[in-house]
Amino acid sequence: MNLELSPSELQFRDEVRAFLKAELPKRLSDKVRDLKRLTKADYEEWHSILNRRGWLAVSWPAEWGGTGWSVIQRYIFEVEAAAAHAPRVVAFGVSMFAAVVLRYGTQAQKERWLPRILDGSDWWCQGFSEPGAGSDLAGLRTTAVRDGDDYIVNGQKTWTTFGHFANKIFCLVRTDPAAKKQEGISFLAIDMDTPGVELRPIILLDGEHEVNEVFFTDVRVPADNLVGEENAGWTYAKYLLAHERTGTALIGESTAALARLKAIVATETKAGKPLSQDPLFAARLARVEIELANLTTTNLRMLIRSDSSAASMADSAMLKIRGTEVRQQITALVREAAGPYAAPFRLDALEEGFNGEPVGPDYAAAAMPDYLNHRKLTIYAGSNEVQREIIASAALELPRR
Amino acid sequence: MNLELSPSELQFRDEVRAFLKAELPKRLSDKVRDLKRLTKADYEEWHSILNRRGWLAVSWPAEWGGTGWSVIQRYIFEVEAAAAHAPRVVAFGVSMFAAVVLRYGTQAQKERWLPRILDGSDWWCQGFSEPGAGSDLAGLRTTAVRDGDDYIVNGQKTWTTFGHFANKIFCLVRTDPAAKKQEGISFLAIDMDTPGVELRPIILLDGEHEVNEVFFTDVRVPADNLVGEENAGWTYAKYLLAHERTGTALIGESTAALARLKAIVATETKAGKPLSQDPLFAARLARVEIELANLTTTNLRMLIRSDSSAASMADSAMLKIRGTEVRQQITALVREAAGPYAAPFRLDALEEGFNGEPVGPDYAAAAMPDYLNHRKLTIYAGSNEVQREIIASAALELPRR
Amino acid sequence: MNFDLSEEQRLLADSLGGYLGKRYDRDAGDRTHWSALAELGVIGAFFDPTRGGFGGSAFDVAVVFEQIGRAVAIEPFLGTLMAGTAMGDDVPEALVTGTELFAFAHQEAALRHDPDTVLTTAVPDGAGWRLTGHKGPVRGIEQADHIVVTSIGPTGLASFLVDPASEGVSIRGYPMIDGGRGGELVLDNTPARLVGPKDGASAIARTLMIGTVALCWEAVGIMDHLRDATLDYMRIRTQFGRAIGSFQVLQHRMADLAIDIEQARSAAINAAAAIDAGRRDAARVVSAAKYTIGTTGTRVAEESIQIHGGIAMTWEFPSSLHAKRLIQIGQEHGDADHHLARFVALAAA
Amino acid sequence: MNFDLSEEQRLLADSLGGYLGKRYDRDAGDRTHWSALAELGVIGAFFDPTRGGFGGSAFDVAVVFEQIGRAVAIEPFLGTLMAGTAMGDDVPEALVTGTELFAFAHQEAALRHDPDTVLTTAVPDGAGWRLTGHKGPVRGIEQADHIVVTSIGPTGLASFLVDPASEGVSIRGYPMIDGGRGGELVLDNTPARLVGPKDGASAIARTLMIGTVALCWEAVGIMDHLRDATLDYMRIRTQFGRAIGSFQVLQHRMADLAIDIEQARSAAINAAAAIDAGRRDAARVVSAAKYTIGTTGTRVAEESIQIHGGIAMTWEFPSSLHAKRLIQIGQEHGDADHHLARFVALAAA
Repeated sequence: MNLELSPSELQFRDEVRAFLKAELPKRLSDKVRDLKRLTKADYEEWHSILNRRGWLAVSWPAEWGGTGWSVIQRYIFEVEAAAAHAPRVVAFGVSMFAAVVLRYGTQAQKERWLPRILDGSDWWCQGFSEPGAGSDLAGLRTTAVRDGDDYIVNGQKTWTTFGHFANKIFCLVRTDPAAKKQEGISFLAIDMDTPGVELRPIILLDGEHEVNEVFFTDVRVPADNLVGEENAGWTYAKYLLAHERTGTALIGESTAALARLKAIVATETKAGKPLSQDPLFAARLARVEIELANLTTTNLRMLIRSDSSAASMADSAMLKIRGTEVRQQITALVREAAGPYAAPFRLDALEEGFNGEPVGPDYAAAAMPDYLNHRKLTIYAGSNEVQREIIASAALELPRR
Repeated sequence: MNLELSPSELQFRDEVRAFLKAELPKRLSDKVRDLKRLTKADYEEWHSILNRRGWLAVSWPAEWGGTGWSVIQRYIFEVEAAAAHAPRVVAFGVSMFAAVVLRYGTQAQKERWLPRILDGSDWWCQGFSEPGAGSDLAGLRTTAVRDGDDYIVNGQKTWTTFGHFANKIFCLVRTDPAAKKQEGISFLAIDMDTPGVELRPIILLDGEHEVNEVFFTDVRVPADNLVGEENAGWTYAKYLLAHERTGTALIGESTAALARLKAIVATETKAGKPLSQDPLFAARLARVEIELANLTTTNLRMLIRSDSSAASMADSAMLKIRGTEVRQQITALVREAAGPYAAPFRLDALEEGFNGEPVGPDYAAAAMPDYLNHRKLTIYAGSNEVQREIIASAALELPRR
Repeated sequence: MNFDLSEEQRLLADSLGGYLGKRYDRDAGDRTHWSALAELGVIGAFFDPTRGGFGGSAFDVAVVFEQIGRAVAIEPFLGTLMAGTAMGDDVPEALVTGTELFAFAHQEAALRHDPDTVLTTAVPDGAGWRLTGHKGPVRGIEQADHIVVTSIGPTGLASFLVDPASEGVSIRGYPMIDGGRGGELVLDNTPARLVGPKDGASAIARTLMIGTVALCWEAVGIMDHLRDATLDYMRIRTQFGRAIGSFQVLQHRMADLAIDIEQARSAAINAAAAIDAGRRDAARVVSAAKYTIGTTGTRVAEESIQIHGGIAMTWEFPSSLHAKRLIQIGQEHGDADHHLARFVALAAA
Repeated sequence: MNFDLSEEQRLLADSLGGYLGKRYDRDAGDRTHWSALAELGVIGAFFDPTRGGFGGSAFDVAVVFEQIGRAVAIEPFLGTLMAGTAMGDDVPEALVTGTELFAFAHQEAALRHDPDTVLTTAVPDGAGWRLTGHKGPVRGIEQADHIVVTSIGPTGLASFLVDPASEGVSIRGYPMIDGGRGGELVLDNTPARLVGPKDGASAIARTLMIGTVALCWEAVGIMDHLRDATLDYMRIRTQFGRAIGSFQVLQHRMADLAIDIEQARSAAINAAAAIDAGRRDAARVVSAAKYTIGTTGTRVAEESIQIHGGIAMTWEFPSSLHAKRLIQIGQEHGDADHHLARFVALAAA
């Protein structure tokens, strides 16, 4: 056993670092570092830079323009990109939708959709959750009724992240209302500009417009937008959720956020000394740092075993739970560091090019919004409660009843 | 609102203090303070002293020799007695069995049993739990079959505390095997010296003989040992468990144990300073101290409202959960204070009159056994999981399904 | 020993609760609600009869702030309480009647984690004083007709009254995450009048103590609201074909939370009782309460968001302000770490 | 990066696990098991070939102690590892072959919370030394043929070899709560021989580090056992007409515990890897691991007792020794508080 990178992995890391140094625009990394709000154009710019280098589709096979990287390479890239304050790669098209199309789509669908993801022609969003179907995703009620060569879609999706940036949405829809819950669901791709699709913004508790409701009223969708078989969509959704684990534990993001937190509390003071030297704060900081160091290794162990064996749902669930907990704890410590200055609510200060005088320390404006926004981590993508159910049945093999 | 004792309560407290100072034998209080193991004779001695003063039966009506105290008086007595290191009053006879007899027993039963509890002629123990019925108490299987003027009892009880000191046992037995779980249970008093009753010790993980198994083989019990109505025993058991709340939160015991812990860590050192000044240990000690101070008030609030309204099962459950958690945390901090010297396992040092040289600090021999022994608190008398169920249904009114 | 409210306290709680629940509009933006609340006796409850009020005990303050918490009302209750307390016998009638608004400027911009320390200086200037310093965030500073500012003068800490229109006063306002507005107050050789008792430092310590107890009770009111709102939601929201409140795991978490909330109320009772009884360890008991409120409050807010799920992540979520306010209370007037360390330090003293 | 055991390590783990699981009897009371274990290569794994072994990496030690943990074996593994490591090139063949028993006496009776500090003194006496001090508790002290004692000499900390039969040695033995025996060692001007590398302090620091990592891996083995035993019990024990393992609340608690145990294993991997890679921050990584083991271990032990219920309270409970040993490991070689503070202090360095 050893945790050292091999010479070839070290070389790869240096390559990644050199790329980031040369190609990541300072304007973007400054915004990410300072937790400013990114625009659609910001994400597109970064996607396009990655695509030029051939590094956008880290989990696709090389024949479709993917990197063909090992999980360790993907992990190295994730950590280095986060450390350099690169914008996140928005996952909905390049990792989520593409994973399902690559595995279950027809050749024609691959040719039709995959290149447009890479070159930025399509921005995909996800239509899974519904107002009545959150943790109980299979309880969804949006229907798609076959009518000649089309489906007619009616219903409502919610929590659609970046729906206002997207021109395409992949949805779970109910195609057999008589079947048992999980068995009547299909996986359908829909153009957002089809008549009858309506998008309404949801403002989050931190004041940000990030997610949306999407309404479907008699929306006519060509049947060749169906991915895989009719009524088999639940299988594809499960595949999608378990498929992409490199990022589940949020190691890159948390590592970068922890470094930022440490810089903050080295200058923030209490009783004339750095807050980082207050014994109780230092202990809480250390606990998170240790938990993250442990999780980094847990993540690698699980990634490597997934490389050589079937991906385990329970491993993903463990990484999701602890990864989101650690990430949230870091945002909470930043909020605490800001103390009374977490209260002023200055959305303008989170925009690029804000020139006003900061209120309190410069990190303070983002502290509370960032903390509040990250409460979503333990709720979405299968709440942590649902993840514990998965662990109990899949790993611990505890009886249902 | 105020938390001050009234003049009459203050006078009562002084009376209690004076009594304890005059009447509590130093030999006993030394043993209790040093966590030595008490013998049957020790308990009997203290019961008899209390009885002489008329203070043994704190919850009985005066006509049967009880004190007639208010809940505040009972609370004051509990705290003062614990602070003075008085032995606990063993509850099985004087508070548990007596409560049921006083409420549901016949006049003849009261006359037959109550005086003998006060004068020490009878030592009662409890036969509720069975190997297959722990948290699920109503799952008990010991049977009592009517045969003329007798019942014939067969089955097994377990976790019978001080069964080896007792000459009587009150049992829950199944008298109607056809009825629904809770509905076929009766409350039966049994002489331990009846043929067919057999007692076997259980040694606890700290090496102590405190609990027992009790086996019943064709034990013939006179039918007038039945308390209340046949098949109504579950009601009496619930009454018994909810009835006596003054001590549920263990305030007296925990307050005395916390004082002892503070004395220990004022002398135990780390890096040349008292352990009590180590910032992390001090913080953990402070958290327990604050929790206990809060609980003291929670306890009083709930006691006073139970005085004026029907006792709430949920209040009892809350006091049981938090009280046992606090008590356990104190034992854990003592164990941690002993550090490496919690490891030597010296049962001899827990006996009265041990004259050997101590190993490590003088409190160390009891530290680990006391910690281990107190793990029972969250398991017995309705595990804390069962208590949370009670809160969820009784106080939070959450749906069953 | 007595855990009942007095008849007057119960009446005040009822009428205040009724007003805030039914007639109050947090977005009114003028002084109509403040006048109405003053008439209900909210401000009068903060002060004893010698100062124009009819209350003045810590439990009188508690009764008011518990109701404020339930409604997350944003009127200048805390500034009024603290400004008035700091001024002692100098408290003006216009404060007690609610006809003029007061802010209390104590927290310093540079000392975010030292709630008891002040750098602002006061130098004598003829019959008056001149103040220089930077206070922030100060709640209600833009609306205030008068500002009570804590400063270090030649004889130590004291309170000073500042007219916001004076020279050398600059105020920069902003909205607050938990509702209402606050601002930065910069004083540059600003004229001021010394107010309050001769021993300014003890008066300010008392003021901070009663202000902290007020925050604790505000938090108690918020926690009760969040518990009840979460339980209500658990009874109606269904997932997997059943009410989420029927899931054992959520039941047990809510049971533990309910105990924590009872304990937090007890902590707040202890603090108010210690002040009213003039106990020598009152400061330590207040720190115990603020520590308890800080840790429990954050847990209550986070659990109520988690159990509500996605809906709690939205701006529209009816309890959103409760959750934000509760979290922020945890890190004002010293956070849980601060008060835990203070509890330890005061034991040694 | 590689998380696989070597072929040799896997074989050793298998044969050791098999032996401890099937043939080992903790109450044998003689040296037959020790000889057999030595023949399996258990001691050889602790040392590199220059010292008569075939291993010597931290992961070789880890493999052995994980199996020891599963079986809560009480043979003098740790004393042998630490005594041998402290002696460096002086390690005697009789130690590596298991023909003679060694104890490592470092922890001092008066310094229960300072695992790195020593008061025992060594003064020169002709070609040898004389030691005076009080060590305790020392595991396996009664059985030891030789004792390696850490002491402060004129040039600082160093290791000394003591013959238990020498003058001025007094030993008081006792059973340990977690199995096996230990004792107090009092040295009064006892003759001794200096052993180990010239820089005794670094050798001892290395010894404490590897000993701590060994404890961490022992804990990992115990935790795996307790998790599995608890899960097994949850599948068969019924209450309220169903397996207790079907109760959601216990399922979620076990899920969290399972994550904690994965994290504890990762912490132990990090520590061993840091030592083997000669990382400069190895001591800090070891403290992170011991902190993790300390907190998680106690939780695992307490939860396994709670979920087993009454049966876990008995002397006969098959996992009782596992639980006790795990809790005690948490407070040996420095408890969780100690290592958390050390982790913080070493960051600053």
